[in-house]
Amino acid sequence: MAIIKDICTVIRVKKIADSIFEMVLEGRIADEVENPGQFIHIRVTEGNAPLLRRPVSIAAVDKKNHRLTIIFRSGGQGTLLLSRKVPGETLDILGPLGNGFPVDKVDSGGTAILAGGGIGVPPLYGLGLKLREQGVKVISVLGFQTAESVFYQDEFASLGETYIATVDGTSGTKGFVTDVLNERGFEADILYTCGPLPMLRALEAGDYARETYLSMEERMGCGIGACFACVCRKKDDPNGHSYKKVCSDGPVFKAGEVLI
Amino acid sequence: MAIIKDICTVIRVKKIADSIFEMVLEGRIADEVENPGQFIHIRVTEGNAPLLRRPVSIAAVDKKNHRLTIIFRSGGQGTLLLSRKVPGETLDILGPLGNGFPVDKVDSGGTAILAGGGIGVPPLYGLGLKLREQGVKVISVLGFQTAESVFYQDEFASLGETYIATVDGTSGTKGFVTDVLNERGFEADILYTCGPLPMLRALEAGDYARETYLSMEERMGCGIGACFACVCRKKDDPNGHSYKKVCSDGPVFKAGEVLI
Amino acid sequence: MNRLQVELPGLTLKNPIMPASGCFGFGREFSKLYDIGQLGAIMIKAATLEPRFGNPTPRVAETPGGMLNAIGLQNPGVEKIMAEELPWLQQFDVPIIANIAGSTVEDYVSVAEKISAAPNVHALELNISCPNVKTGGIAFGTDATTAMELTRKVKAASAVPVYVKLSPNVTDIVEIAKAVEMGGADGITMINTLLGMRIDLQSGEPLLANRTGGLSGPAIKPVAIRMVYEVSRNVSIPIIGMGGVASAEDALEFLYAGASAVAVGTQNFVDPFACPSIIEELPRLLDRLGLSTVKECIGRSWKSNEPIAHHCP
Amino acid sequence: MNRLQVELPGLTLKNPIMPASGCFGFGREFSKLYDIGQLGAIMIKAATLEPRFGNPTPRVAETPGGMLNAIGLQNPGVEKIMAEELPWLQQFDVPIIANIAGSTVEDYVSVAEKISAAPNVHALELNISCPNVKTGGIAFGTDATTAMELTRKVKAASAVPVYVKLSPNVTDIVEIAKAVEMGGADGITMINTLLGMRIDLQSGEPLLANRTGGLSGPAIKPVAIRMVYEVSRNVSIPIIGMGGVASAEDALEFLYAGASAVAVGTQNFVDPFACPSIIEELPRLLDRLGLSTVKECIGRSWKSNEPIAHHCP
Ligand SMILES: Cc1cc2nc3c(=O)[nH]c(=O)nc-3n(C[C@H](O)[C@H](O)[C@H](O)COP(=O)(O)OP(=O)(O)OC[C@H]3O[C@@H](n4cnc5c(N)ncnc54)[C@H](O)[C@@H]3O)c2cc1C
Ligand SMILES: Cc1cc2nc3c(=O)[nH]c(=O)nc-3n(C[C@H](O)[C@H](O)[C@H](O)COP(=O)(O)OP(=O)(O)OC[C@H]3O[C@@H](n4cnc5c(N)ncnc54)[C@H](O)[C@@H]3O)c2cc1C
Ligand SMILES: Cc1cc2nc3c(=O)[nH]c(=O)nc-3n(C[C@H](O)[C@H](O)[C@H](O)COP(=O)(O)O)c2cc1C
Ligand SMILES: Cc1cc2nc3c(=O)[nH]c(=O)nc-3n(C[C@H](O)[C@H](O)[C@H](O)COP(=O)(O)O)c2cc1C
Ligand code: FES
Ligand code: FES
Repeated sequence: MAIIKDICTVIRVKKIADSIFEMVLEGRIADEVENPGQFIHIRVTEGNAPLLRRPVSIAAVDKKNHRLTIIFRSGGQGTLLLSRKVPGETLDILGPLGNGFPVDKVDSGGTAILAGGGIGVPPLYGLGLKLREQGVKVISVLGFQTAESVFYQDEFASLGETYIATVDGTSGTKGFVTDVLNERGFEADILYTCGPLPMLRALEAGDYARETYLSMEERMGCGIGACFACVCRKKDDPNGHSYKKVCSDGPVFKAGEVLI
Repeated sequence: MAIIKDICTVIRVKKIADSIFEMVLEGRIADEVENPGQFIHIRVTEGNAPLLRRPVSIAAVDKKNHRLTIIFRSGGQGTLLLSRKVPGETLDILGPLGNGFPVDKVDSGGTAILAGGGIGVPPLYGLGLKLREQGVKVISVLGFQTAESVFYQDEFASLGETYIATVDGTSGTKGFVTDVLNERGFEADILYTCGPLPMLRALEAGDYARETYLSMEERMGCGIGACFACVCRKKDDPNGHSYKKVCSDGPVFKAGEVLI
Repeated sequence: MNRLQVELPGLTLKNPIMPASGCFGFGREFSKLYDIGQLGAIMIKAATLEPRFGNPTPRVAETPGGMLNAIGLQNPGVEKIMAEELPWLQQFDVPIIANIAGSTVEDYVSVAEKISAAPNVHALELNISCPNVKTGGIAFGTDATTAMELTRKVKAASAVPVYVKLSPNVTDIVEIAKAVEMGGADGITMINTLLGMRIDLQSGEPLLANRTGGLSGPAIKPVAIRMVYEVSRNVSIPIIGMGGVASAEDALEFLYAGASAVAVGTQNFVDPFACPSIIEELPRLLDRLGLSTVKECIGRSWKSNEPIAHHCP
Repeated sequence: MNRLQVELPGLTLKNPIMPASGCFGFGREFSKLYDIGQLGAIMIKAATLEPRFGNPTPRVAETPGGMLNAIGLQNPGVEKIMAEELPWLQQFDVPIIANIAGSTVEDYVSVAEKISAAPNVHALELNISCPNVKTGGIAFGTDATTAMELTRKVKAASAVPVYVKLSPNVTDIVEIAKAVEMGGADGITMINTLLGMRIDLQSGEPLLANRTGGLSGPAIKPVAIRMVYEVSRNVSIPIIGMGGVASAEDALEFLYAGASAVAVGTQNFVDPFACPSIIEELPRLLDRLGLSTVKECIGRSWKSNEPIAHHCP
C-alpha cells in the first residue's frame, strides 16, 4: 500500500453539528487505505492562500466505491474553504498517511473502548467498524463541549454501547470522557483514544484497559516524515535525541511510548 | 455620482474569442456610471492570492437592470480566476472609476472614429452606443492579432461602418488600425482610441481627426488617486513635477496632454 | 471610557488604527468614501523639501501575498502640502502624523521645522529608509550612528514629538531602535517595506522601472511582528506597528507583539474601507477574546524576559 | 546536448532543480513517491557534529503565502548520516550537496572534514545562519569577517567545493557575499529564511514554541530575487537560488536574476511532486519563451551595469 497524490472528487458535504462537517470524497486514495486512524493531507486551494495542506483523519472508507469519509471542524482559513466545497469540485489529496490504529491487538470476543474527544472522534468510527467486523465488542465514550457539537452518536450506537459526555452537561454525562469511564468502570482489553492532549494524558495515566493506544495531533509541514515538524519525544529518553514523527511513525502510539 | 464599493452578482460569463471573456454583472455600481470609458476595480478573490484588484473597463451599462458588461482577456492569475466565475457568484467591486470619454466634444451629425486595439476595444463599444444615441456617425476600426481573437465585430457593425485589421491578415486588413485609417482616409471630427501604447503613439502622431482622445493603461495600486502608482507626465513639462494620474485624472486624456 | 483609546506622545488616539504613509495620500480620495474623522490618526504621504515627481512607471508589481512599490516619494513638496493639504485636513477631528523624507540631514531638518509648525500636525514620522546622498546612497536607517544623529537633529528642529520609522532591511533592528531612542525619538513606527524585486519573464527584465521596490502586504507580516516583538522589549518608547495588517485580528497581533497602535498600508488598496472596518470590528474581537481595552493588549505576548534564542534554520 | 544541463564547481547537474536543505530530509520519504534520481542534485538536511533533537513543538506555523519553521536543526549527527543516509543515497545517480551547521568554528570544520569524504557528497553547503555560541548567539552569517573566516577554515578542511548559504537577515548581503568569495567559497546558495514570528490570539503567545522562526515560501520570493540579482552582479562565483520557488516560472525568474541553479524548499510540502513537475515543465517553458538552454537564461535580467538606485519608500 502506497502513499499517492490524487485529485479526488467531492461527493457530498454535510453539516452534521455546530461547525462540524462530514465530507465524502472519491478517489484512488481510498484503495490504499490500510488501517483506521490513517489520515489524508488536503490541499484546500490551488493558490497559496492558505499555503499548507491540512491533515484530516479518515473517518470511514468504502473501498468498493473508492470513497472516503472525513469529518472536520470548520475553524480556520483552510477548513472554512473546505466546508464550502460543493459536490463535483475536486481536491488535491495526499494519502493515506501514517500508521493508524493496530486492530490486531484484540481478539474476537474481546472488548475495546473507543474514547474520543471532539474532533478526535472521527477516526474512532472507522476503527469501530473494523473492530465489529472482527467480532470485537465495542464500547464508545465520546466527549463534546455541548449538545450542539455532538455528532455521530447514532453511528457509534450501531456499533455498541455508546456514552456521551458534555462539558456543560447539555447531553449525556456532565463532564469528561474520564468521568464516564470512572463512573462505569468498564472491563476492557484495550482502549483506543483520540482527542485533546489533556484527555490523552488522563487516559494514559488512568488504568482503563490492559493496553491503550493514542492518536496524536501535531502541526505538520510535509506529512510524510521528511521535515521534522511533527516530532515528539520518546518517553524513555525525555532529554535525549530519540523521537517519533507523528505523521509517519504515528499518529497512533502505544501509551507510554511517547511523551505527551 | 460617486465611487462605491458593492458586492455585485455575476449574471453571465461567456467566452467570446480566444482567451476573451464577456461578463455581465449586476449591482449598484451600474447606477453610478457617468461616461463610457470609466472602469471598475475588481477583487477577484476573498483571500490574498492574488492580492490586488484588477482594473477593467466598463464595456456597456444597462441602467434599467443595474447591469454592467465587461470584456477581458484571461491571461494572468487574476483574470484566470475571473473567467472561472459562474453565474450567481459575487464579486467585490469598486467603481465606477476615472473620467471616461468626453461625449460632448462632437455634435449631433458629426463623425467619430473609434480606434481600438485588442483588449482596448471594449470601452469603445459603450462609447459608440452613447454617440449613436446622440446622433453622431460612428466609424469603428478595430485591430486584433489574428482572426481567433476578434470579438464584438457584429456589435460594432450595428453602430456603423466597421473595419477589422489583424496583424496576420487572417481577418480584415493585414496590419494595424493605422493601416486601415491611412488607406481609407476618413474625414472625422473626433477620434477616440484605446489600445496598446504603440498604437496610441501612432494615432497621436497621425492626423486622423480634429481632436483625439486616448485611454491609457497603467499598473495600479488604489485605483482612486491616493497611491501615485499610475502617474504619467504632462507633455508640456516632460522633466518637471507635473503629472496626471491615470486612475483618477484619466484613463482618458486629450492627445497631447500627457506623455505616452 | 473609550476602550479603544490610546495615549501616545503628542497623540490622543480615539482608536489605535490609522492609515500608513503613502497608502492614503493626504486623505482626499478616501474622504469621499467614508468619514475619515473616525480614524485614530492619519499618516500622510511623505513630504520632502522640494516637490518630487518620483520614479518612472511601472511603479507597482504584485507578488504572492504582497506587492512591490517604487513610487519614489512623489509629493508636491512641503510648502504646497502646508498650503493646500494640511489646511484642508483641519476640518477633520483627527491628529495628523507627517511623514518626512530627504536626501540630506539638512533636508530633513528643514522639512521638520516647517511642517511641525502646522496646527494639526501632532507628530512627525521620520522616514529613515531613504538613501543618504552623502554616503553614496546608503540608507540613513541602516547605520545606528547615522540614524541617531539624524533623529537628534530632527528632534531639535521639531515642534512636535518625533516618531522614527525603521527600515527592516537591517541585520539588527534592535540596535537601530536603541540608537534612535538615544537620539531622542519619542516613538518608533515600524516596519517600512522590505527590499524586493520581480522579473518579468516576457521582457526578461525587472518589472518595476526602478528595478527594486519595497515589499508590503500580508507577506511581510511575520517579519514585522518579529521585529515589533524584539524592539518593544528593548526600548521604552512606544511603537506604532505596521506591515501586512488586513484585519482586526492582524491589528491585535501587533498589539500583542508590543505595538501601542497600528497602521494599515497596502490593505487600503485591497479594500478601501479597511480602516473603518477594522475600527468597527475591534471591539467585537476584544469581546470575543474576553479583553476589555486595547491598552491591556499591548505587549501581551511577552512570555518572559528571556532573550530570544534565535533559530538556526 | 541536454538543454537543461548546468556545470557548477563540483557539480554536473542534469537539470538546475534540486530540493533545498531541510525540506527533503535525506530523500527516503520522497523516494517512495518518485524516482529521486531525476533530480539535478539533493541538498540534504543539515548535519551537525553531534545529534540534535531540535526545538520543542509547535515547530511550524502558516503565514500569508508562507510558513515559519523552527525545527532547530534536528538531525542524527554527522556519523550516523555517513553511516546510514549517504550510503543509501548512493543507489541514485544524483550529486549530494551536504548542508553543514554548527555552533562553533571547530564544529563546522570537523563536520566538513568528515562529510566531504563521502563518495557521493559532491559539494558542501555551509549554513552560516546559525548562532555562534562564542559571540552570544549572533549568527555567523551576519558579520562579514566572521563569515569570511568560517568559509576559509571550512574550505581548507573540505575535500569538495564549498557553497556558502547566505542569511537574508542582513543589512548588506553583497558585503557578506563578497566576504565569503574572498574566503574561498566556490559558490553561494541563497537565501535562507527570513526571521519571523506569529502570535496566537487565543493563547496570547507566540505560536512557535521557539517564538521566532524562519519564514519561507512564495511570500519571500521577491526578497530572494532582489538579493540574487544584487549578489550575482557583484561576485564571480555561481549562485544556487532559492526562496519561494513553486513553479518552472519561478525557477526561471531566479535564473534570470542571476542564479545558475535553483532549489525548491517549502513547495515540497505543498506539492511533494514539485521538483519533478518543475523539471518536466522547464523545457516547455523555454520553448514558449523561445529560449534554447537553461544556461542562456542565467543573468538575463541584467539590464546594464549601473548600480541599483535604491528606492525610498
Ligand atoms: C493526524 C491528524 C489528524 C487530524 N484529523 C482531524 C479530523 O479528523 N478532523 C478535524 O477537524 N481535525 C483534524 N485534525 C486537526 C486539523 O488538522 C486542524 O483542525 C486543521 O489543520 C486546522 O486548519 P484550519 O485551516 O482550520 O486552521 P488554521 O489556524 O488556518 O491553520 C493554520 C495552520 O495550523 C495547522 N493547524 C491548526 N490547528 C491544528 C491542529 N489542531 N492540528 C494540526 N495542525 C493544526 C494547520 O494545518 C495549518 O497549517 C487532525 C490533525 C492531525 C495532525
Ligand atoms: C483603466 C484600465 C482599464 C482596463 N480595461 C481592461 C479591459 O476592459 N479588458 C481587459 O482585458 N483588460 C483591461 N485592462 C488591463 C487589465 O487590468 C489587466 O489585463 C489585468 O489587470 C491583468 O491581470 P492578470 O491577473 O491577468 O495578470 P497578472 O500578471 O497576474 O497581474 C499582476 C498585476 O499586474 C497588473 N497588470 C497586469 N497587466 C496589466 C495591464 N495591462 N494594465 C494594468 N495593470 C496590469 C494587474 O492588475 C496586477 O496588479 C485595463 C487596465 C486599466 C489600467
Ligand atoms: C504604494 C506605497 C507607498 C508608500 N509610501 C511611503 C512613504 O511615502 N513614506 C513611508 O514612510 N512609507 C511609505 N510606504 C510604506 C508604508 O507606509 C508601510 O510602512 C508599508 O507599506 C508596510 O505596511 P503594509 O504592509 O500595511 O503596506 C509606502 C507603501 C506603499 C505600498
Ligand atoms: C522546514 C524547513 C527546514 C529547513 N531546514 C534547513 C536546514 O536544515 N538547513 C538549511 O540551510 N536550510 C534549511 N531550511 C531553509 C531552506 O533550505 C530554504 O533556504 C528556505 O526554506 C527558502 O526556500 P523556500 O522558500 O523554497 O522554502 C529549511 C526550511 C524549512 C521550511
Ligand atoms: S510533518 Fe514533516 S516530518 Fe511530520
Ligand atoms: S492607482 Fe493609486 S493613484 Fe492611481
